[in-house]
Amino acid sequence: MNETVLEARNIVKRYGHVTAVAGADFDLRAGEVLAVIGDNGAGKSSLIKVLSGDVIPDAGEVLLEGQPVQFRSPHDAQKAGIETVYQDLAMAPALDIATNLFLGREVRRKGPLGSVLRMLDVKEMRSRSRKQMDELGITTLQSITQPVDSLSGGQRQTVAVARAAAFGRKVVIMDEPTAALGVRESKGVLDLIKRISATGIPVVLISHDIPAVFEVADRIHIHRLGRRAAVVRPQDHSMNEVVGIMTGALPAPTAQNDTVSS
Amino acid sequence: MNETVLEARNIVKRYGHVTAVAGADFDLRAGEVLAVIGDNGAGKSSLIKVLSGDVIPDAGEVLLEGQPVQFRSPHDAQKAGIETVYQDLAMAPALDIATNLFLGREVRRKGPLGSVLRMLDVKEMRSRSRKQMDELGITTLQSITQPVDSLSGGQRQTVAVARAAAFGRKVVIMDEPTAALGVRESKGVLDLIKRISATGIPVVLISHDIPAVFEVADRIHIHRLGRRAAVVRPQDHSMNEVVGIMTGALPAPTAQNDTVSS
Amino acid sequence: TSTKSGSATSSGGSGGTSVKIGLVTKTDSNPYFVSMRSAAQKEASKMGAQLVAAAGTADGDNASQVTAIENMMASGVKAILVTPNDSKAIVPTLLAAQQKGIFVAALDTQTEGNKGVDATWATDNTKAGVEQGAYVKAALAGKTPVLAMLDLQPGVSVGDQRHNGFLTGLGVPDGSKEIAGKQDTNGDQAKGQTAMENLLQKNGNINSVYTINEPAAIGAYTALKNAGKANSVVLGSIDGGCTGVQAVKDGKIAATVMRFPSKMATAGVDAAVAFAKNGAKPSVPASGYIDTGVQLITDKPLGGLAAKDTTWGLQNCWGGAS
Amino acid sequence: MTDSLQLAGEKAAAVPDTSGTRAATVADRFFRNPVLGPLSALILAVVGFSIFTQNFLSVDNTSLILQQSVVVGTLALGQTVIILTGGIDLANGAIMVLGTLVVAKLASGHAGLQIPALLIGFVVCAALGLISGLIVSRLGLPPFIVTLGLLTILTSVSRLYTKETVLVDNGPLTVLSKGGYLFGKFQITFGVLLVLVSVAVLHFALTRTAWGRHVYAVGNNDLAAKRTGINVRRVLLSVYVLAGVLYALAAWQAFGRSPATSPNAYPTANLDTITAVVIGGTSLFGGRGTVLGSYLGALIVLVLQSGLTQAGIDPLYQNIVTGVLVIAAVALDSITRKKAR
Amino acid sequence: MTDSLQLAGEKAAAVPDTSGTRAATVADRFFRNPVLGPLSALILAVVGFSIFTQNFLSVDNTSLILQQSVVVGTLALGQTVIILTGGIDLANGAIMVLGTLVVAKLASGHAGLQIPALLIGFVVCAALGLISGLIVSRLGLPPFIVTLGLLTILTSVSRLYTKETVLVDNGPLTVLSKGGYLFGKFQITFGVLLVLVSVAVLHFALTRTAWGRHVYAVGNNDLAAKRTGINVRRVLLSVYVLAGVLYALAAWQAFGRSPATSPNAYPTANLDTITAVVIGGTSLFGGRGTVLGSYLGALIVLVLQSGLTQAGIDPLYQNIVTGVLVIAAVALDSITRKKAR
Ligand SMILES: Nc1ncnc2c1ncn2[C@@H]1O[C@H](COP(=O)(O)OP(=O)(O)OP(=O)(O)O)[C@@H](O)[C@H]1O
Ligand SMILES: Nc1ncnc2c1ncn2[C@@H]1O[C@H](COP(=O)(O)OP(=O)(O)OP(=O)(O)O)[C@@H](O)[C@H]1O
Ligand SMILES: [Mg+2]
Ligand SMILES: [Mg+2]
Repeated sequence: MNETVLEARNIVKRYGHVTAVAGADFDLRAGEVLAVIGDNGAGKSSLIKVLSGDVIPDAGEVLLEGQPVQFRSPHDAQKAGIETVYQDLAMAPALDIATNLFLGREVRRKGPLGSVLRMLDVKEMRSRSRKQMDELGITTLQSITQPVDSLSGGQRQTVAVARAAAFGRKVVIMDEPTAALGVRESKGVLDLIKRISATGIPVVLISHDIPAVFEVADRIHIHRLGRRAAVVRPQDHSMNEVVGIMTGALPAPTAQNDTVSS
Repeated sequence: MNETVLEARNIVKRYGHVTAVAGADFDLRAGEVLAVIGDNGAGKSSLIKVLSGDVIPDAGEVLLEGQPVQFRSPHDAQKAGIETVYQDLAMAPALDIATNLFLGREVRRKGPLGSVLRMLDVKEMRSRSRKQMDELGITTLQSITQPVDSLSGGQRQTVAVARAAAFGRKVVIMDEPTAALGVRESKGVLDLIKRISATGIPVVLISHDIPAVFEVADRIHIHRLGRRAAVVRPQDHSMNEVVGIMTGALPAPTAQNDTVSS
Repeated sequence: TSTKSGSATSSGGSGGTSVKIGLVTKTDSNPYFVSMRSAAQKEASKMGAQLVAAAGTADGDNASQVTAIENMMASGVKAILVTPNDSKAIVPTLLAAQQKGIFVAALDTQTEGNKGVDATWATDNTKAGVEQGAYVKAALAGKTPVLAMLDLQPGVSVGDQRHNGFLTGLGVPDGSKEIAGKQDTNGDQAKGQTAMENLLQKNGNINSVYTINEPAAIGAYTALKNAGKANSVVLGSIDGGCTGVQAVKDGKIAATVMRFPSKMATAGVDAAVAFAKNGAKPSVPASGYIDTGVQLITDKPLGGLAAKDTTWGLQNCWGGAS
Repeated sequence: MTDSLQLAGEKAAAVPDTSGTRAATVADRFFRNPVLGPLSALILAVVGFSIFTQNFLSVDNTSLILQQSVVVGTLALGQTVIILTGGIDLANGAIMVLGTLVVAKLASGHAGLQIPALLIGFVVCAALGLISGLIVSRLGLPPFIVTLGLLTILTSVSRLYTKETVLVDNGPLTVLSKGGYLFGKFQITFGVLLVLVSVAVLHFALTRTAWGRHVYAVGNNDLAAKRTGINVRRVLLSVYVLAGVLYALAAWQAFGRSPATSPNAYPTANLDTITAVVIGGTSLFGGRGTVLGSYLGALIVLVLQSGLTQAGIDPLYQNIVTGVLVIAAVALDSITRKKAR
Repeated sequence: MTDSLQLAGEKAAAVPDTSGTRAATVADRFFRNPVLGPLSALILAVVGFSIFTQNFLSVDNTSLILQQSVVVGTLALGQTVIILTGGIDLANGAIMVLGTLVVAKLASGHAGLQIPALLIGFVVCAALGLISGLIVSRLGLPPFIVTLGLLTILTSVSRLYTKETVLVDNGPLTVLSKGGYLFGKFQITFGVLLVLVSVAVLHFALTRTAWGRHVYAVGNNDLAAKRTGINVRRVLLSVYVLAGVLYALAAWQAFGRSPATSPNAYPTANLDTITAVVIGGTSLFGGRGTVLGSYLGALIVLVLQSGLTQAGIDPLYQNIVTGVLVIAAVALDSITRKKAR
């Protein structure tokens, strides 16, 4: 299973005089877990915001299953089946967990209440949210009706992850999904990622946690100064090498199998 | 150097029916690095918010150098020399890096311009900010005048850390300061923490990064279900034991030297 | 005030060939002033003059009219007609205009002591109030009045003059117990209705109502009708707008006192043009102003009060037609 | 993420904890209910006036106040939905008034025309809502200026469209003034029923449908809303159009109150409705509030008016008291909120 | 963290990049300057009217418009500072008017009393600012309601204090109407100088002092401000008191415009100033904006008035045009902002 699902060529994104992405390439293959790593400010989030339609690039093209696509808003990307966990979690602070988890995909009541009055099945959404949070190892949650801005950092992040996991159809992108998570909770998310990719849906994982990356990633996209410096396989390189490439201490390996150096 | 600098007894904090802190104790000794670890939602942030005056506890007392203190606002705590990095970084999104870094402690111009017109020395503040960001290993920062909400996650976190480090006099509290940081940048912060404690200022480090904790911590405060489950020394325990205690898989060690079990 | 300095020296370079006349009304969208403007507009074009119109923001607000007058002087008008929002405060500005050799006339409302103007065409609002009061008194036919007063808003001269005039006409002093209650309506229909409803709740025996203008009266009528008191209560008003007169015709309002904005406008424009042509100024009677008069309108004339019927009223009313 | 809430000068109202004991939860529900503040303010006012004036609490007076609430109450609903998205509408009164004028003019003549005229009125108001909605959502201009501009424009347009007061004959247009008696005594008009139903329906739509949650989400954090895939523009548009429809409803209600309308009618509707909304506990920063609260807010103001009139206080002093009491009402609200945490 | 900005319906205006090339930076500075929008709107309006009317751009007219700007311009400064903290002031006109009345009454009689009277006026206005400041900062009530209440109260108080119009004699109180000529031709009054100085001073205080940054921080995210150790309450208080002082200044300016004052003066000052502030590019959600922009906003409105009057358009049509142009002005602003990114 090696066909490319999501691809980006030569993406450029500038903010005023700040160049966040400087001609970056990207490709993601069916069913794989692709880790994206890089220094702070390397341009990882900016790149995936382009892929998820949150940011419109100044140059470059995005291809979904070989077809060029123009996402004008996250809405477009979602319709195309791309689900994203943003680094600064996109949440409505005053609304509760269930509402945020199902925002944009609310569950309606069965029967006329739902179809005619378009009434929501709050019970259902709450119990499902509760289940998903438990699955992700959040044991400390005392009330499923808390507004998300009253959640602990990790709990809030888990809500965002659960949302993406629940609704991704073609691609799931996670921007540092375990940053605020504890040991057990992180493991929960990593397992989730494996489960998702096992179902054939590829996952893009942005992370600074190199050991975790080596644990789950099939390939590692090393991002540096707004570009893709290299793509490597965990089994071909040691963590130190990878970190070296990432920080620029080591040169990017060229001509290596499926590595694209820029 | 074993005298206690900051101490808390039996802190309780409820939000409606959610009990965030359930009778937690805490003590911090001069010049030490005290790590606070615990599951997501264990109550770590709530506890330190009490210590930093951001939250007023429903019960319990806080003692600074033996003297009971009532912080009614972070302002009070800061006057007492306690500097905090909050988990959801406290920043004015539209203001630039330098402004945020020096917010509340702006630098005035030399001479009458400063003393009479109370004019700010913007140049000075900018160059100092730039220096501090560099020191913390943020190499990707392209413009020091960016509003912080345009910074990358890691860059923003670094601003917050730099602020606390620069102004802490008695105690520095950091709530997951490396969560969004890359490998190199995290190292920068850990070194900073060591430097600070070396100057005799104790540091409280909340973190989910157990290896890092074992690297820098003199003692580890293990928080569980709103309480302090145990305080251990890294050299007495393995990481797995500590994680075991934290998650409740292992019982909290009792009667052990300076461990307070609740 | 200098007459000979004449229009030649008027400020800001004269605008075009035809004479430029400025009209500053109290507010822009009040029908009374809309019809005054259109009357002035008609007359001006008839006399081959150019009318520049502007308005203040609200009754009582001087600053907006000062600005308007300044802008007109800047645009080089030869004459300014103004309906003062603040009879006293506007005077210095008008004097300044006269200094520049501009002909100034007040319409509808006198300036204090008729200062700062070359002539005034106005209604005696007190007199208007008196006539309404007198009619209500007659209509009560000896019954002691239980009076509800729907006022304009505190501290606006027109409102106070009509209010006091009415009480004089009715023959009860302010603050006496015959007055069941007062409310401010800002001359607004909905507020008039709410006020009337609340007053009726306060005192069910109300048998006479003073209203500052016809919208307030129509609001009051609705309240009375809903309370089933439309016929048992005497409702008087002031203005002479066409809907007001129609309301009298329909028996909703017992009587109203008509004023004549278009008369004022026409006369004012004529005088302004005359002055621009040959510096002539109208002769002002001892009273200090030319009274364009008020006219009691009712279909049930009472107590020998000089009244005209609504047919006449509808021919001479303002607002609707213009 | 917390700043919008903080900006609104209020902490995130915590929410009942379903994991708590049943009783506790009920108590919570009660204390955390956002309507508690305005409700208690209203009750306090009513009690106060019933003590200090005769027949304030008479059935007549009560039903009267309800009747007085129909127009501003309905307008306030539209205002609330817009404010919930972080917007504001200064043109609501102007839109309604133009609506009444269009309807009255078209219907003048014979009653058969009234219903078509009314329908056209709804179209006009909805269209005007659509216009501000388009400018706000597409060009992203501040609603304050957009609606202020619309206000100035419409005031003149109405005046140019018709010079003077217009009357409508009895018929479908005035049917809302009719009604029946509850318990033989308590008069209730169709208008009152309609406004209560409107409140209920809107409350349902905002709290029990996806659309409602999206409205709150957009007001809460529209970037987040956009990122969760909500079509923010569409939501905004729907809100302004809905508001327009509600203003048309208010126009109909206005005929129920009085068959006469004029271009100068309801000059202070915008301020009155915003006041009601804020007294009702809705944040002007969007994202938090209830339509029920807004309606209670409208009632509070009317109760003060009626009560102070009956107390026979001079209008000048009435204003002073009103000012104080309005502030007090909101203070009460913020106190109950504090209690809730 | 981004939602308050997003709510304000505008993205965080990126800021010049000092690391860029010199030229580039200058260009940036220019394009990212928040005043660019209102400024170009103003210039466009002036150019437009100079083309379509005779003697609009005459020196007389220009200096006249500057004179007309002094009162609303000064009030708008106070309004801006309050709005920057996320507040709003509906009572500014009322405070100023009460100020003028107090001063005029006390000074009536002989000119020697004028200066003491003026000082007392400053105290009164500052005290009123203090009151709303205390209620807003201590009780945390929404500024909209607090100042609305204050407005209703003060309007009545003024009317109880004096029924009719009061005049002041020439003297220190009216000195702002005096002035000299630039280049022999261009008349400039002390009032105009004073308002320009006020703008400059306030601009300095907001952009170059710690206090100014704290004002922005509080408006931006008051929780964060609190956590960085800023005394949010004190900042809020200082802002409302400062606003009060500015309103007193406006009262003095008012005497420079006209020696007469009355309880009914400046009824729409609050709306006028908010309009100026918003046209000036300040966000009603706080945290972003400039006083310079607000003053330009005030000028824009006056230019429209003056120009349209001189064009000899009937007031009703004037309103329509004004409405359209005001929206256009703000649209221009948001376009230049977009350009800037
Ligand atoms: N809206 C913006 N305006 C200006 N500069 C921006 C904006 N967004 C991002 N940047 C800049 O672009 C660069 C890349 O940012 P980005 O968030 O993509 O980095 P990142 O790789 O995700 O870093 P991190 O690992 O810390 O999240 C940074 O230097 C950042 O300051
Ligand atoms: N304002 C609040 N309202 C209601 N519940 C709250 C509030 N703040 C915190 N809580 C709850 O208190 C508990 C402790 O939260 P806290 O943020 O202290 O956890 P934490 O140990 O910091 O977790 P993390 O490691 O994820 O940051 C959580 O269950 C959280 O949901
Ligand atoms: Mg990132
Ligand atoms: Mg935490």
